[in-house]
Amino acid sequence: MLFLRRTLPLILAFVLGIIGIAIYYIPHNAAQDLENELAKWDRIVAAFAMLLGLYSLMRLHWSRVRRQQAGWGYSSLVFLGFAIMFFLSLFNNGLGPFVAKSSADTDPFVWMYNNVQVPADGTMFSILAFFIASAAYRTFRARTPEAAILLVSAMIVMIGRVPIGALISDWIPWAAQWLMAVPNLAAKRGILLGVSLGAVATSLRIIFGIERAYLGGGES
Amino acid sequence: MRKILIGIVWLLCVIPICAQQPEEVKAFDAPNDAGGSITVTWKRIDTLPPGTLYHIALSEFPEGPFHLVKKIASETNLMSDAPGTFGHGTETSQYHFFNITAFPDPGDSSKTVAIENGKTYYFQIGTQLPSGDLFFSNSIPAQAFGNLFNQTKLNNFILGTVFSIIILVSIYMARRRTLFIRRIAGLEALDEALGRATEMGKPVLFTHGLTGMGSVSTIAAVNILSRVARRTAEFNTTLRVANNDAVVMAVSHEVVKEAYLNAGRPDAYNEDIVFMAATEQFSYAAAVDGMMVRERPAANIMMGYFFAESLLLAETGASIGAIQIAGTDSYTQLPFFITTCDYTLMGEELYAASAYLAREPKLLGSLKGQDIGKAVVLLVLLMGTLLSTLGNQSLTHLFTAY
Amino acid sequence: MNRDKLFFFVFLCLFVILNAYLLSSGKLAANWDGFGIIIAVGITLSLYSFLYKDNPLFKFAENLYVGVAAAYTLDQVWYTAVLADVLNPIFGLNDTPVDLVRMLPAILGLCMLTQLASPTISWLSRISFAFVVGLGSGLAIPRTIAANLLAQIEPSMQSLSASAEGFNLFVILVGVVTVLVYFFYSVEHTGAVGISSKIGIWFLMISFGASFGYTIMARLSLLIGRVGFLLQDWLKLQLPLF
Amino acid sequence: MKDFLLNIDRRIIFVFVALGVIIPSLTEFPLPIKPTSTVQSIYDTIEEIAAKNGTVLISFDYGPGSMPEVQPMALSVLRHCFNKKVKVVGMCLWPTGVGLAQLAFDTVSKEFGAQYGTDYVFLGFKPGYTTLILNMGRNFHDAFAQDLQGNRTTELAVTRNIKGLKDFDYVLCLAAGNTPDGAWIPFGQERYKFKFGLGCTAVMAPDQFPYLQSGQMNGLMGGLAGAAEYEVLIKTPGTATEGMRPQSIVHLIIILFIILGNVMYFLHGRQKGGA
Repeated sequence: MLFLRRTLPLILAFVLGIIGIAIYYIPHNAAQDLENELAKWDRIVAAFAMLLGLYSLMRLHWSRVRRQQAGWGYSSLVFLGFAIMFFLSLFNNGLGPFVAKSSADTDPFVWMYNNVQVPADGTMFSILAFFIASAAYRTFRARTPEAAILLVSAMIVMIGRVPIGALISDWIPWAAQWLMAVPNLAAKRGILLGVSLGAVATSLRIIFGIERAYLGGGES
Repeated sequence: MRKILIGIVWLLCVIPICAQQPEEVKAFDAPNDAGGSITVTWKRIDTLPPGTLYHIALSEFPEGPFHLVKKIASETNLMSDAPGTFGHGTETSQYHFFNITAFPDPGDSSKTVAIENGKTYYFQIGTQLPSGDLFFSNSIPAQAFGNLFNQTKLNNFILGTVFSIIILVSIYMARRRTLFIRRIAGLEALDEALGRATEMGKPVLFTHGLTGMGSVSTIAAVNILSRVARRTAEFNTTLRVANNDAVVMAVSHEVVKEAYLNAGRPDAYNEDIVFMAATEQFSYAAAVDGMMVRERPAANIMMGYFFAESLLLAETGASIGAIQIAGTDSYTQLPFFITTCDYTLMGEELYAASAYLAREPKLLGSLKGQDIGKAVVLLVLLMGTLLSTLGNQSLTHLFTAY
Repeated sequence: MNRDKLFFFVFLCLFVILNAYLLSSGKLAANWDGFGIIIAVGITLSLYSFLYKDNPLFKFAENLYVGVAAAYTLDQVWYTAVLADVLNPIFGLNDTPVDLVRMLPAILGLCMLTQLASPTISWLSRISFAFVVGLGSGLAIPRTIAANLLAQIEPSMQSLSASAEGFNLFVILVGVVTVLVYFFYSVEHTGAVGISSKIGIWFLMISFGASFGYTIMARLSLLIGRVGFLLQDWLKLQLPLF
Repeated sequence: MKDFLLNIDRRIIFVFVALGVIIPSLTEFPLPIKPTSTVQSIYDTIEEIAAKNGTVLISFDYGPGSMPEVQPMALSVLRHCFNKKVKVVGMCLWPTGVGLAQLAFDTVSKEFGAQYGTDYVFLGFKPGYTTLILNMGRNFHDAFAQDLQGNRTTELAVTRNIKGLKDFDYVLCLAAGNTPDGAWIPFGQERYKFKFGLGCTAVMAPDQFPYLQSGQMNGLMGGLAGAAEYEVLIKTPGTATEGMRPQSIVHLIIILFIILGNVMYFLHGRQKGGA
């Protein structure tokens, strides 16, 4: 049993990892067809992974409703929203769930998307505009020389990237563009090189079974 | 005399023909592909008048008929245009090349027929002068087949192999002996903040990011939490750990409990230290903010992967005058932490701090291996620029992704 | 607490009165479109009430949205992946040619769902995770090297010259190198290493400043978008007013 | 006075921001919008493609959370393409982008009378992210056998002759997340070397400059400002151009806040430790 539960997944990850690397260097049709087939499989498993994510989200709220934890009433609203939308999705503008999605703009599903999801998602992050302004006044401080450089660079970019910068002086947009395309580029490339080396190292640890966190279940 | 004159006239006629007929024509399977393509190459002729065209012709039989595949201008398609396949040698500017993947259907000229693998085709290159005269080379046979290694990716393969070996060896080494890691200034700042909270007799607040236990950032955050809990247990300072994920909360419970046990203060541990603030992003931020305003912690420690809530947390923390130490590998949120916190662990520093504290070989070894990788990249960049400035592009070419 | 309730009540009354006016004056159509706009405005304003303080209206809109968004994603996964790529080819629905090989990845996918089942079968999910994570890691390594290492190293190895362009290339080189030195953990940051890591921090700070400015710009753009919706789509103002 | 200024309620600052957005939205004053070179090159590429009657792939990888920033780009690019008879294929790597993409196609196709199937095709969302791009590169008709409405891609005029990613003359990604650097560049552009352009949220824009300089990306529209520049290029002002007025004013307000806050910090607040 331990073989099936632990060794088999590790072997599978190793074999698929090595195949994934190798087929990159092999232009032969056999390798490329294998890559295409594996990628197709991955897409299908990924679809189930998305279902898993949705299921665990709903389960979290369900457990709160069931145990009547603090704020469980709000969790039941999640089910209300989900239930309405889910029903409309199955309804599919009268076509049912086993044919391709309706693309009619009179579909009530589209109405829900446009009038609930779009305003809610769009508003959520715009709230931060207010908090940024408040933080700008109360907390964005040049506590250290480094923070001072950061703030000056931010102010040049902010003013240089909107038309009013060009009204004040042509140098401001020029300076903003230079900051973006030279020092900013340099730092971002440095970070990118470091992060990419880290990403390759993490992938290697997974393939060689050194990193097993993805298997879950208390193994490190 | 007459014979000599005839000879001269004959020579005058033949020499241009010889000079204008493509030479050194070669046809072979196009390298680095799955087949279905044949490359023809031939020597560049410098003396051609402007407007000359090359004809590339193909036949399925040695005796013909030959079908015109393409006409190209005589200045184009030099081997030096495709350094990935032909390299950067000086001679590449002296040869033309062309890849043939299909030819016009002899039965229906509006359609094309693809080159098949394993079948012999015959090729001719012709020079068409502006006057309309056409001079063809001899015909050359070739077959297409699938290749087993993409030579243009050789540098990628070598770099990948070498780096993999470095990482794996470093992890192996880290299991045998301790590896040196530089002092992480953020950890000292952390101790200072905990010290000050103790002096003031106020609590310490620890917040995780929003990601679950599967993320490297959260694992690093938990390692740091272990250190924080140990210190607060020793100093007898109140600790509060805010959570938004049930699994992370369960792990945090264990980690804090163990830290209190190791510090010899199991009595000081209670279940209220680690609590669930809220599960949704903004409600979580609002709940933690509310708690900060009520309990006024002296130190506010934020570690892990943060999203937009970082600003809400750090702003409130700063407004209550707490010492704030943050650490995140979320580069979009880093600027907000840098301007609102007293010390910030930036990007990989979070992992390094965690590796430093946890002393786990796989993390330390990996970090060490990546350092070697960075050192190599750094040297290559400096050497490459120097050589390139001196006029030698060889190192730059070695690192070109084709 | 009383003051909060008062605010809530006034807010609600204003919202009702305004909509009544808009509907009666014909600015908002009395059909699903007009009703949709009222719902959207209600959600927008409820979420903005967070600016006053965290409150039930905010939580109402937030949780409703979480449910709707989850079902929307489920809808997309169902129609374009589960139906089109799994059920159609396996059962030959909707005139799709039958392809039974698709059963294998579908079984792998179903195994993934066992993660939430009882521990006796939940180990099956590990096989699916091993497939996805192992293959993903393998595919990523050579491509990361090509796109993020080689392709990024090569443009920083150009010949320098005494021109504006050469100067910029030089600054970029200095920046890349010093930032790499900053993220170097094997040596203590003293002496020459200390100086270069300090320069690296300056480069990082300029770039974080750029990100900071751009992030502020992004959040404000979202607010402008929402305010535009409230002014034009709801209140039907003809802009510019003056 | 000093204490009042230091401890001002954040809700008062919120009012400033709200007014800073609302008042400039209601008024009109001219502002010069000059397209930057990175936006211009996306425009130029589409002009080139129009000249050879080519096809563009647009990937709508964003959701309603970034709609005000990215949707104007989608509208402008579609207007440009339909006006110049460039064929467009749309798709999504994010599930939440489908409704917005559909909305953009519906709006602009009506304006220009573009026909579904012969002028544009919308494929919708599919999971997989990186592996979807691998499949599209190798065999487009296999990866997307049907469009969103269930039509066969082998039968639609726009997609009939597309065998793989390399058959697109341009791939334009409109993104609010890591799809360009996490998926399109390493899994698509790296192998097929197609021309790749990006329109993205302002949050992402600074991170893209290394890819611009290395040529892995040939153009970049960043945030509402980038969208406004594209609107100027196609001479059709829209919400992004209008948005530049409040955007400019609120930027000034925030910069003033930062300066004011820091002046007070250095004059009075510094000894208080923290804020």
